[in-house]
Amino acid sequence: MLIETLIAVTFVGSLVTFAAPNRWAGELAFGISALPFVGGLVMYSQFDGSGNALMGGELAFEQSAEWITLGAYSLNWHTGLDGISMPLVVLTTVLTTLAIASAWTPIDERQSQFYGLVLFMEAGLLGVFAALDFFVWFVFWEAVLVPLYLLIGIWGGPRRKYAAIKVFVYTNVASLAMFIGFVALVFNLPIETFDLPTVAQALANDRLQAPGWTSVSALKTGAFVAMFAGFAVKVPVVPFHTWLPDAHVEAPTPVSVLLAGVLLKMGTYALLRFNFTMLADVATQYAEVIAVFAVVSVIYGALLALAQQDLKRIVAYSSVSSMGYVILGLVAYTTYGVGGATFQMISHGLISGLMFMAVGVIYNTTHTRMVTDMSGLADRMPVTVGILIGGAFGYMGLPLMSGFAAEFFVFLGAFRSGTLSGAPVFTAVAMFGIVIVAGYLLFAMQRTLFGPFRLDTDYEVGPAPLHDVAPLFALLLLVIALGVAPDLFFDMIRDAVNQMPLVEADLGGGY
Amino acid sequence: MALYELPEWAGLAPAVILAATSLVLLLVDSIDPDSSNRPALAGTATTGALLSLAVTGWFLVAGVGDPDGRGVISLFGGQLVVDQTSLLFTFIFASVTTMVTVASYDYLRGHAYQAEYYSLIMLAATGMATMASSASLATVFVSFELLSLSSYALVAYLKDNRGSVEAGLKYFLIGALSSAVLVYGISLVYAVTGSLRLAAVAEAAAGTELVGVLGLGVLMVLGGFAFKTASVPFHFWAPEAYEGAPAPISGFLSSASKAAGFVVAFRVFTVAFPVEQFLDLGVDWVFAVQILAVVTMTLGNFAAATQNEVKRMLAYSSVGHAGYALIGLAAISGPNSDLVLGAGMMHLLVYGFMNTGAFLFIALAEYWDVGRTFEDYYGLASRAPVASLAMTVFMLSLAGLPPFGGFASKYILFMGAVNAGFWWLAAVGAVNSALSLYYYSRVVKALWIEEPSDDVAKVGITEQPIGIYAAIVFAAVVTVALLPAFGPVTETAVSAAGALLP
Amino acid sequence: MAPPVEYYLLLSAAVFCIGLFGILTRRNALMFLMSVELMLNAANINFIAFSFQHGNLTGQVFSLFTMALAAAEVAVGIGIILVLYRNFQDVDVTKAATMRW
Amino acid sequence: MFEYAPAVALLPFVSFLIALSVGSYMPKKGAFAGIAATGGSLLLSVWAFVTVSGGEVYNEPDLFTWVAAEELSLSFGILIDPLSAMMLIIVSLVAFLVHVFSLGYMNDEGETGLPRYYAELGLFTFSMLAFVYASNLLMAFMFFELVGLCSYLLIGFWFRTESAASAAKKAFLVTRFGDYFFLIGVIGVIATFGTAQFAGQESFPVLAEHALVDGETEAMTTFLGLGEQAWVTLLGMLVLGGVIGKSAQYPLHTWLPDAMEGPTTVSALIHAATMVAAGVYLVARMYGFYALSPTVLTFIAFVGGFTALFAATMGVIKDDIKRVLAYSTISQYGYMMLGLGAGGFVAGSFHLMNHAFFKALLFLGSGSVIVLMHHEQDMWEMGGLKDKAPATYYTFLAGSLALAGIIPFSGFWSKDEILFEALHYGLGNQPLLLGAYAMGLVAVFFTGFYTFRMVFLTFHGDPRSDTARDPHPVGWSVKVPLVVLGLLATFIGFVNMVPVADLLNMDIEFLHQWLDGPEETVTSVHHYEELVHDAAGFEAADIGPYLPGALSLGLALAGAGLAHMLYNVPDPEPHTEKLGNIRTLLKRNYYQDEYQVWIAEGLTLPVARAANKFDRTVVDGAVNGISRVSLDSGSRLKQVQTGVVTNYAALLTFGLVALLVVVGLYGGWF
Repeated sequence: MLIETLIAVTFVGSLVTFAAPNRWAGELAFGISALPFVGGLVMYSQFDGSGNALMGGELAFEQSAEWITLGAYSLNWHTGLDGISMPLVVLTTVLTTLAIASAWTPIDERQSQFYGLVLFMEAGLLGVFAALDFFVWFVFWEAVLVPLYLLIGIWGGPRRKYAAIKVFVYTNVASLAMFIGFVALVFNLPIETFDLPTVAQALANDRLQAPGWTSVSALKTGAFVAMFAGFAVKVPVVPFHTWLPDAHVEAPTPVSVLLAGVLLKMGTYALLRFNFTMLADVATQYAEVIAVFAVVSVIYGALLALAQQDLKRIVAYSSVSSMGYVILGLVAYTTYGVGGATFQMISHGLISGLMFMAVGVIYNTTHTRMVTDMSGLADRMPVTVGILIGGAFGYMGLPLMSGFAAEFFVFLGAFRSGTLSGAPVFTAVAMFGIVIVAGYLLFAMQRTLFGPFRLDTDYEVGPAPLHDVAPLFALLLLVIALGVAPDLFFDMIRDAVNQMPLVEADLGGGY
Repeated sequence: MALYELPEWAGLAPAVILAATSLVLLLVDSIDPDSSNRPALAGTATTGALLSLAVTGWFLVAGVGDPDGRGVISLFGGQLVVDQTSLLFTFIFASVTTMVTVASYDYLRGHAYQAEYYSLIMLAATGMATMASSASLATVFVSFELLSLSSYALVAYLKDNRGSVEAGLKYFLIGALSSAVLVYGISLVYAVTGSLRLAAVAEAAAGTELVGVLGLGVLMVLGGFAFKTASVPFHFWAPEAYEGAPAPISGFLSSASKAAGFVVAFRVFTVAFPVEQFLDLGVDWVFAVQILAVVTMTLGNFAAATQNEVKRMLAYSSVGHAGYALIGLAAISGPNSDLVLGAGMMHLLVYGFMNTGAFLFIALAEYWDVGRTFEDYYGLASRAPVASLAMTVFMLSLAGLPPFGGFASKYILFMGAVNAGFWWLAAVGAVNSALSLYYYSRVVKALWIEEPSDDVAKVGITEQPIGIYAAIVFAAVVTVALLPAFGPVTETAVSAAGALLP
Repeated sequence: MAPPVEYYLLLSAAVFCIGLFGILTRRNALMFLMSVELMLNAANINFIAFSFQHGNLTGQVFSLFTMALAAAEVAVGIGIILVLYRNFQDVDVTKAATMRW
Repeated sequence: MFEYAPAVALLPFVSFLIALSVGSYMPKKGAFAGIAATGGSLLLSVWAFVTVSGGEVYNEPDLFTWVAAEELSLSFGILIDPLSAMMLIIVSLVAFLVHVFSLGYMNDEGETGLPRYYAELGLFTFSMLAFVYASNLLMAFMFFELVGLCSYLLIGFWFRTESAASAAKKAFLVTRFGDYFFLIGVIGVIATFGTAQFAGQESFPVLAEHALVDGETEAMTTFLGLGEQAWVTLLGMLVLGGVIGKSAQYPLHTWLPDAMEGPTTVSALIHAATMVAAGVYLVARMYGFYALSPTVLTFIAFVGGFTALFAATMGVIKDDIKRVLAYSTISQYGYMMLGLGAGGFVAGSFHLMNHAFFKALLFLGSGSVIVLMHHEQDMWEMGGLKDKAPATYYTFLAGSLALAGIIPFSGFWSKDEILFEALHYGLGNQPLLLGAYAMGLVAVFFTGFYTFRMVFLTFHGDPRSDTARDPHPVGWSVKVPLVVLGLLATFIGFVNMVPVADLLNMDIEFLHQWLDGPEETVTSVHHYEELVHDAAGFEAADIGPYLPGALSLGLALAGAGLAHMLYNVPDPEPHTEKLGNIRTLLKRNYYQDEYQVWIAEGLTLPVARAANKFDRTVVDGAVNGISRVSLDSGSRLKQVQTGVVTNYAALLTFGLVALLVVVGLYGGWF
């Protein structure tokens, strides 16, 4: 029941905030978002699940109820958490709360609407990670789009309308493709429900029957492609990524934080749940192709980031790169690979959130994000810059920060993958990303933060207010905590991952 | 509420109530021709509509027409039947009528001949109700004409408004042509089968050698219905009629009248022209419907994408939605087609609310005369937040986004298509719905995102018309509530569809 | 001995096509209306003929309905044409083309 | 006592936290916290040293479990054996002295941001110490990276100057490039052996040894269809990437001279004991693994020898005192690599120790000179400081003699041993090593030359500037460290005097015995020598140590003599133009920076820009194109709605007829 309470509280809270006056909407929203935040921590502490939600593991906080009967089929409300979704729920609540705090400075008009939409989005995100029935899940999946569109469209930058409509339509097309693919799959299973665990297990037991017009393998492949394409847009995987930089650059800082921090994880989470759990055999069959997608995302994304002058664009493209690691880890089908991919979702959520917030804080004071417009900021805002440097090194995968843990797990798992032929080569190529990322982040930092102070926009630059810096600091601490003790999450993740089909728990080898 | 005490013909109560209301209004009109006692007239009409709505709801709950419940009622030698399909659609008609009459209370301020207006609406509603339960081509045609004639008049109601008149003319001319096509088709069907009762037609058609004539007739009948449902190529009247007509009437026609066309189509084509039988004969009307569906949704959505006037955009989008609903009939040749047919019905139900609501918002805009184009709507949200919120709900629901009823109905429709093996129909629908998202979001953008230009901002919103507001808010609430409460709808619709199918 | 029924079909088809031709070619609203009447009557021919053929009265009854409705249609039509004339000073149906695309 | 072992590293970490949080409120801005912490670590290290010499070797592989996966758990542990015990002392001692020196060097200059300085210094020491006694390769890599971070921060300490910022970036980036291979190596090792332990029977060198020597190939899994030997060689090469990066070996040495942008104290720390030493130390740490692959060993030796010569030649013409030292560092680490690569584990470690002391001494000395000269670093502005700052002079001289390798100073013994190792294996069955030896030998000459060129230009002759005539005095906090280090630089070499031992036939190779450990383990010298002999198959030729020793000493003296001739005059000339084109070549450092900068900015950046253009135009263009096309087709399509009702009728009829025809043909009516 805890999940339902969380979602309900957030949803009602969003309505309340929507009605609240602009003056203290921010504080109100912060207070409201603290509830799911605490709730998330409580759930984390009480988490007693084990195994994979889709493969018949023990679910935590499971809840199910009748909703719609559709002829023979029944669409039910079914929620529950396992080791994969639990961390993501925590991530969502944490980031939303911090994002709201970070919004106090930049959002100076129509606050109540803004915070209401943010909370609405949080409710949707929680639902996405908690839902275990396809239709319910899909409701939340699509519900996230609406607030995103408005948040970018209303409070965004100069090209916000273009960016908003782009992300809106692009991702919606993707969802439609995915929907048809998945539904086609389910209707050829001898089951009369869209309950994800049931579907996954039916698929795992090869109970798929081919319709007249095609074969089982063709159907599986077709569905896999449709779903992969659908989720690839959300992740985003090159070449479906072009909406991301536009959206990020135009979106206001808090929205960028949530977009990079959580919304992208929807895509990877869905990939993990649908493509890589339900259709593991297809995924392994085309492992090399997928790995190529992953590697291209990593290197190409990093190269693009290298060419940018806008700090936000840099971080945006680097997200593409980081998501490539996730795909690589997933396709490895080893505990460390898939678990590392999941851990990377969390880690990247925190770090990219940190980066976007830091850039936002700088923007609030300098009113520019162009690398060329400023230098020597470290002289004027030492604390912010210090944290920003910390985040940047986290992004570069500095040990004892979560980024390193995640990337290391992914690389280790991928290197040892038994299903991906030539895995070491793929891994080595992908790993070169860590050099490029160091390259563009160091270049950007050198130009903006160091050197003699210079600012082309004439604004008075001083230290940032506390409520801007505090969230950054909190995130930095989280990043370090997860880097020092990844088992805070990685333990439950491994437990859930090990039950996935075709995942090699042991690293094999002659010992 | 023991129903068996009532005579069988009481099953027609909804239609009868509507008819009676219209007669009462006519009476008022004849007594006091230039009565402009708006509360009384609107009140009467609304009462009638609400009453029939209540009765319909009661019947639905009580299980009238449910084969497993109180059973299907067949009246007048099988000319009329009362089953779940008829009741479900009567429910749509009654609720749309209610919203329209309530909204018209404000909209008609300062217009003459209001009694006629309301009685015409009630007559049209009566026609729809009878269409929903007509089980013979004769009753189909008569009720069809009853609806058509009154709606011609309604569209042209604003006599001094060129747009309204032009709309009426076009609607009438195309309508006359289409009804001629329809009746000629009926005559051909009669020629082959020698019967007009749907069931009998199906029997008699078996093993006829006049396949060509029969096929000709079937397709012409299809054409007649395509006119009512505003499906390509019989849709040409729709954009103009919806644009020119008074906004409440546009809503009324685009939701209720369209649904009426569909219910007739569903019943006639499932009962009188059963798929398998006619396939064996070589009359593949499903193929024709598939063509219509694809062409209709594509043309509707693509034409809507680049409109400048919100009302006309809605008109085209309504054509597009006709295409979606046609999927219900187009995928009928597949396995468990009750699902997809029922999905079509569900979509029409949800559409009845969200689309009427959208047009009523247009009515509100016309009432304030803020203008018709997207530019005129810029920044309206800051001046009329509630109405804008409702409009946003309608737009997103029409686009098929959660948490609104339109999401459920649209995706269940696609689901049904895939389930019936017509994944390509669903794919075409998907492409279109993605496009529709673009133009629906233009409205949301105009309302919430865009900054109003000065001359737009000047248009003062002086008063808040209570009637229109009530109708809009009601529609919005229902649109939202329909997602969580979709269970009953699906059950009724699917079992209704199951009952229709042989 | 009545002529074979196919002839009636052909006749009605011919009438129907004449009506259709009229609709496609005439611009005068009244002519338009008459052409529609022709098409309706084409249907009536079928009904009468095949009612005779099938030996039941359904068709004849139906043709009565058709005539009645045709009359009603004309009534409404004339009304609309009147307001058309009032607004456009013409009964040319192609004149009323302010709304398009 | 080993339960206190973690404290060795953690004390500086605590000082880091203190300096960071409350440093600005403390006297001397947190310096004392750092001094106390490093002093504590020093004491603990000594204690550890004593304990180890008492016969205990501490190998706790799992002090803190990082990931507790049942199939493969990763954890932090501590390994204190003779090697790491020795290194702990070196690091903590140098760090301690640097902290003390900083009191005079940084605090007295009214420097801002001192808390940051001391915090970073503490973090630096912490990372290095943790790296030194890391018990497995993964942990080693982690702190290796942290060391890199600290060097970045400290080199960029004066971030307000463009050059410092760019030097910091360069240092991190270049070493990152090496670490890229290192990380692949780490992952490869874990994936291959299922463990990354350095020592113990389950450690990866031992497993590899089983696989290669004893043929128990199931002890490891190879990839990409490579054989065991090849795979081990490949792994060794990959790990070596990190070493070459950190220890500034060719071709990744370019970052180190720029790193002079940092405060001189930092340079001392980086060059002597921490960052740069880390690379070579890593090779020594996993020597049991490298000893299995002759290919890698020879490669190491060659890179080392080449770098030694290469860097020494560049040091010859530098005018900035710190830069001369920088190139000398590169060259000296080349020697260590040469020694390790040539199978001289003891020689390499020996030189590592000696160098730590005399290079720290030289840098602190130069720091003192810079204080004297009011932060003037150009040697042509100095001269004649000998009498004005005797303490600095004599200590600096001791360091120089050690660096140049003049008997009996420490540098001589280790360098000589290294060259000897290379030679006698070279004459044995490894002719390739002879090449490395030759380069090393030539480098000795240059070393002697540039060292004494530096000494003479700085301290001898007449003052060549006002500041040189009237230098700024230096305090006790500067002198004390110099003296300590001076003594060490002078005498530490006596712990392993191979020729003397051979001459007197006495068993006085203390370092050798020390590193051999109390009892035979997988990390003791004896074991390594066996491996070098059996696994790598190095055969030693039987030659005496005297001739080679005399040869290298002679060359060193020759170099020193030349320097004396040219520069030990009242008013020396640059003399460099005599070199002609070579001079520009050397001034440009053989164009190494140019081509690396070109790779970064001339190659990668354009590629990135091209990719960006491609992305905006083609990839994104496709997306926008689709939307544009559909909208255009929409606006075309709606043209059928002409507004003329007769057209509608016509289209309607046409449509119906078309439908009839299609369906009719489809259904076969006609």
